[in-house]
Amino acid sequence: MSKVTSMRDAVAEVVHDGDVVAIEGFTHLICFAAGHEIIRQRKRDLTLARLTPDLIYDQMVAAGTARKLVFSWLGNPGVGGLHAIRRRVEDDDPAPLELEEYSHFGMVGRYTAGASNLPFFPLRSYFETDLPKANPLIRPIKSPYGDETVYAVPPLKPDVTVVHAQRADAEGNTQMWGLLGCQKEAAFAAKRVIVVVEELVDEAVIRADPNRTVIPGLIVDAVVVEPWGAHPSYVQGGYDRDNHFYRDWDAISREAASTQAWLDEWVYGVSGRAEYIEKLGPERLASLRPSGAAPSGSVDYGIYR
Amino acid sequence: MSKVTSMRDAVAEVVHDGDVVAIEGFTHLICFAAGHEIIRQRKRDLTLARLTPDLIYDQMVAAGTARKLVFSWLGNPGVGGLHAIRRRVEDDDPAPLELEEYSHFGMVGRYTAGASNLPFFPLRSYFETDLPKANPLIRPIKSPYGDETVYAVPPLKPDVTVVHAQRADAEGNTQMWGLLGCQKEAAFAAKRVIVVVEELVDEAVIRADPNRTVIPGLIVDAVVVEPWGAHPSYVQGGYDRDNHFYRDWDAISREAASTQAWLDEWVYGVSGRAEYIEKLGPERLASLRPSGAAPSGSVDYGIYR
Amino acid sequence: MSEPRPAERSAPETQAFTKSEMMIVAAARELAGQRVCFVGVGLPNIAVNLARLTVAPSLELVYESGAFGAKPARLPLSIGDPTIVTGATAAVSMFELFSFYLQGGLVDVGFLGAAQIDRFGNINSTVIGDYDHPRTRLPGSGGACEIAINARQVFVIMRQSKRSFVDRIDFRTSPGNLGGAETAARIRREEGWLGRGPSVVVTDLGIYHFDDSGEMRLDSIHPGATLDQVRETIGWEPRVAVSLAVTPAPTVEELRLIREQLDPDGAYRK
Amino acid sequence: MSEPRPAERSAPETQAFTKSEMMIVAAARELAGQRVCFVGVGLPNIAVNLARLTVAPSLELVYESGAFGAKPARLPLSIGDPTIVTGATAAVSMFELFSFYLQGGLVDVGFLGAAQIDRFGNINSTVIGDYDHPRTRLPGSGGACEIAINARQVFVIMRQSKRSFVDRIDFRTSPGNLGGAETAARIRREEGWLGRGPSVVVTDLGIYHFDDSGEMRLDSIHPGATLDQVRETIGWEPRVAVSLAVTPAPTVEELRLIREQLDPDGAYRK
Repeated sequence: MSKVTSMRDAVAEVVHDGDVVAIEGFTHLICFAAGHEIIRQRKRDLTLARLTPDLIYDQMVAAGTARKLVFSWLGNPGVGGLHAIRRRVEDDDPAPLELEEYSHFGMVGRYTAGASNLPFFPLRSYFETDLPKANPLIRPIKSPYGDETVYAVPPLKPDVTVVHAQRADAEGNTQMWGLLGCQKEAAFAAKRVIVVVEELVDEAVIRADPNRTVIPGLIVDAVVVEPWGAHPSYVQGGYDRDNHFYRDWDAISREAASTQAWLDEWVYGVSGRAEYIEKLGPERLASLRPSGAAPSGSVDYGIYR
Repeated sequence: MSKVTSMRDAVAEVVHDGDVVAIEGFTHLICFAAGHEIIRQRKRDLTLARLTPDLIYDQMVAAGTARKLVFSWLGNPGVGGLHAIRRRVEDDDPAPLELEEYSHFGMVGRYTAGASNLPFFPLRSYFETDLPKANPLIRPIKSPYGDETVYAVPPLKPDVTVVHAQRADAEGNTQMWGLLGCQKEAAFAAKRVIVVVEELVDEAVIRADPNRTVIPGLIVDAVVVEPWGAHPSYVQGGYDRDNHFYRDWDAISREAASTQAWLDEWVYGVSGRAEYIEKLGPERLASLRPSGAAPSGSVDYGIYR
Repeated sequence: MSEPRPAERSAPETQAFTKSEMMIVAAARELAGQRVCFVGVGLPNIAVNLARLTVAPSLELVYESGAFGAKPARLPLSIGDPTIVTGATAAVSMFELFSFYLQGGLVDVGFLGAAQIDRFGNINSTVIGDYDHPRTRLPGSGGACEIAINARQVFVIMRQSKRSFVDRIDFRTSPGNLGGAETAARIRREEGWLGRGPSVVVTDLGIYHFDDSGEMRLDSIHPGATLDQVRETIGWEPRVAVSLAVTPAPTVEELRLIREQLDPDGAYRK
Repeated sequence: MSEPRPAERSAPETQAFTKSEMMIVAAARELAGQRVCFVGVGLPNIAVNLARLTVAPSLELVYESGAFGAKPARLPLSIGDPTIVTGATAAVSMFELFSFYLQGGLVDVGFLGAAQIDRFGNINSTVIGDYDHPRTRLPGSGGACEIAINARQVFVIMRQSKRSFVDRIDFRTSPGNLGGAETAARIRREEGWLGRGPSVVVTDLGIYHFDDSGEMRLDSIHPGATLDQVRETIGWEPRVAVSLAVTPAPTVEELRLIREQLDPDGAYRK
């Protein structure tokens, strides 16, 4: 059964006001297209979960979609801070933003516990730090073997996880390569999953390489085909990270007014990703293409009758 | 630095009497070649860990290498019991064999805890069963969130893990496809790792598809090139499971004498895997080849300069 | 209630069939409407594959060995076999399979065999006799323990005998309805199990479901089987449905699939 | 101990260089002989890549984003970038990277930057001011908390200033030598940490190691820097090695690699 739909319909049907939403992807495969559609549909009171809120959550926070962030690293990697988020955290401008903070491994553990239906996930972190004081959900747990105590984090089960990937079939069987982040765990942990892909492929393409499958269609609610849907994030083998935009955002987002102007032009002012990409222009896109191919090579699974 | 060596040298240097040894692989990629070399070198007092002891541990137990099994399923899949092991367990014939028993997920959790340096691994199993009574190392653990209690298993850190795979480079960077079992976890959990491969490949082959790498050379001590080293187990894309042998073993192993005769002929009586394969004969080998190729296809990682 | 007469049991056009074939067919039919099934070694393997070819074409097969959405081109002897990977939707590590698929609650039916079962569907696949000095050492849990706890429901397929359908199992490997439905429901709730426990037991003589008390009840008897045979091969007085049905005999197509496609060597159907 | 004179500090044949270049070069050299290094965002990223091209050709780079054995063809702005995957030995999930590589004890050096550090190498990268009402909200831990605990040793690279080298950090994100070496050693042992804690801090003015008391000690001062500058940019009276060395100036080759290959846009070396 095909689950292919438009980004507009997917977001309208799958994302609800007040949801816990995770648009995951560690620098790679961050679905800006879904974030922008959530902004356009003026979703409200979302709790946004991500290891690295990155520009997409800065934009979603600036647009007023969120009341809370669950995260582990709040920055523009290699550039600086996230100014829209900082305005809300440091100055309550225009409203306070609730923060629930972990470390990277803590967030990974939370998704893993969520995906595994475990009541907690244990890890060797947080010892002798102020993090358990800042977040009382980080709790010590004693090993049943010997005296050792480690820390636990609670499961995170988003209402919606959005995953961007290189390809999926119409049922949502999804393959990705390059940095895998914790998309698998975040998807299995979620109640509902939207998969957004660069390319829709035949089921036979997926079944030709079952070890490459990261997310089974079984847990997918909607499949959206949205080429360049990760820009300014990137897609291994597809297009490069648009570092210029990451740097530009630092200036754009320093003032509320310029931030809103950018949202007006690039989010509210376009009907969807296709128009956004057209607006970026062919030269910008061309500059982001890899300089050559790096093929994985093929392996043989063999036919066994 | 090349770690390529012979099976004889790898086993002589890496496996010591009294070690905890895990030759992993869930039906797939079971390294019979390493097990046979351990028998030939008359290693003693081993604790053999595996989810499914399978024929290889039945043979190693029959040959007197082991004093203990750590396992979760003790059988010849689809055929019946493991008779050499049962003789020792049911009749202490010729000597008792210590058992430490979990479920599959418990064993997977044990390797995962070992690989992750965690003092325990939590799971939702064992409730209302007799397993925690049979094995007091399976212990309840209370969640620090709410009242829930789940069960814990302790880490398993083998002295040696042996992994069979389709290919590796000379440093031990190892790729496999098909059923992955828990080889990764068992290898990361181990103090020492032997990788046995069907094919030694150039580093460039590995680096062309980094997502296919299951075990990094970093944790590998020896690389052995041993085509057909998994027979009668199988290698996805390489050769089929020799189900005839699995059925034959049921008769061979029913008596101690016929078991020893088989060991004399097929293990002690050959110098190594090459001679074993020669003895099997080209017809047998040909009958195990896949009936055709099922290529995975290639994906593009892209060049980014 | 009268014994169903042999003449009523099988349509005249059906071929002769073995008890094992009837059992496999009956088990496969029970999977109609199910979505995701965890496949155990042995009889479950052939029953589930028959279901996929008949009543449940969209059934997704999960093998504990790590294959999801398998479309085996032949019936594998073991649940780990290259044919379950080639052409599958996904091949994953056992960590992922047990953590995310099974414990994560995605498996609708866990399909188990067993050495011993009691009236409440509690299962022993570990030992006959004392654990430390067993008369017979059986394979042990494998995944059966966590399947029984985490699969949404459990199907059991096994041949009846006084040694296997027993008043008291020697070792509880997989929990069923414990001492009865009420206790079991309370404990499942308190301990946060996802599974509702066993829902069907298919044997070589009939089909059992579980009544409100959590006890096995014979709802359908296979053609050729008698209630006497049923009673002679159960270690307790079995409950029998007031309106006991007769299992429809295997169809020509079901038998053809088993004999020609799934089990040409006759390993399962004898 | 006398101030090293500027004339002694750099060989006459070396080119002019910036303080950042000296810092990057000094940090890279400290990696000589190391095997596996966990690469953080920013300055660690360039220092580690320089080390790979100079003193530590067999250094394996681990990026928390999931790349192992990366051979980036360019210096990535972010620690997640397609160039760290193409041609890497392995690309794995973050679960695997943090569980098996880092927590499993395979990382020799965790390389961190920071907003604040105290004399014992405890690090703050979370907030300036009160946690609930921060004056400046910083990025937070990312992986820094678990890196400090699980990497065998920790290298820190950061510019000196009174705001960053402080008597008391506002928030402890990553534990260093806590209140001193003795306590830290006891706690690490009791709590089963794999890490031995911080071993080197490289700044724009010099190189610090940790003495027996667990406190930072200036062991080498960069050419052009003075002890006065060092004291003016530290919030405590810094310990200085009796035989204070002068850091050898960057070589022509080191500068060429930074300027032409690693940082052609000058993002790090200004």
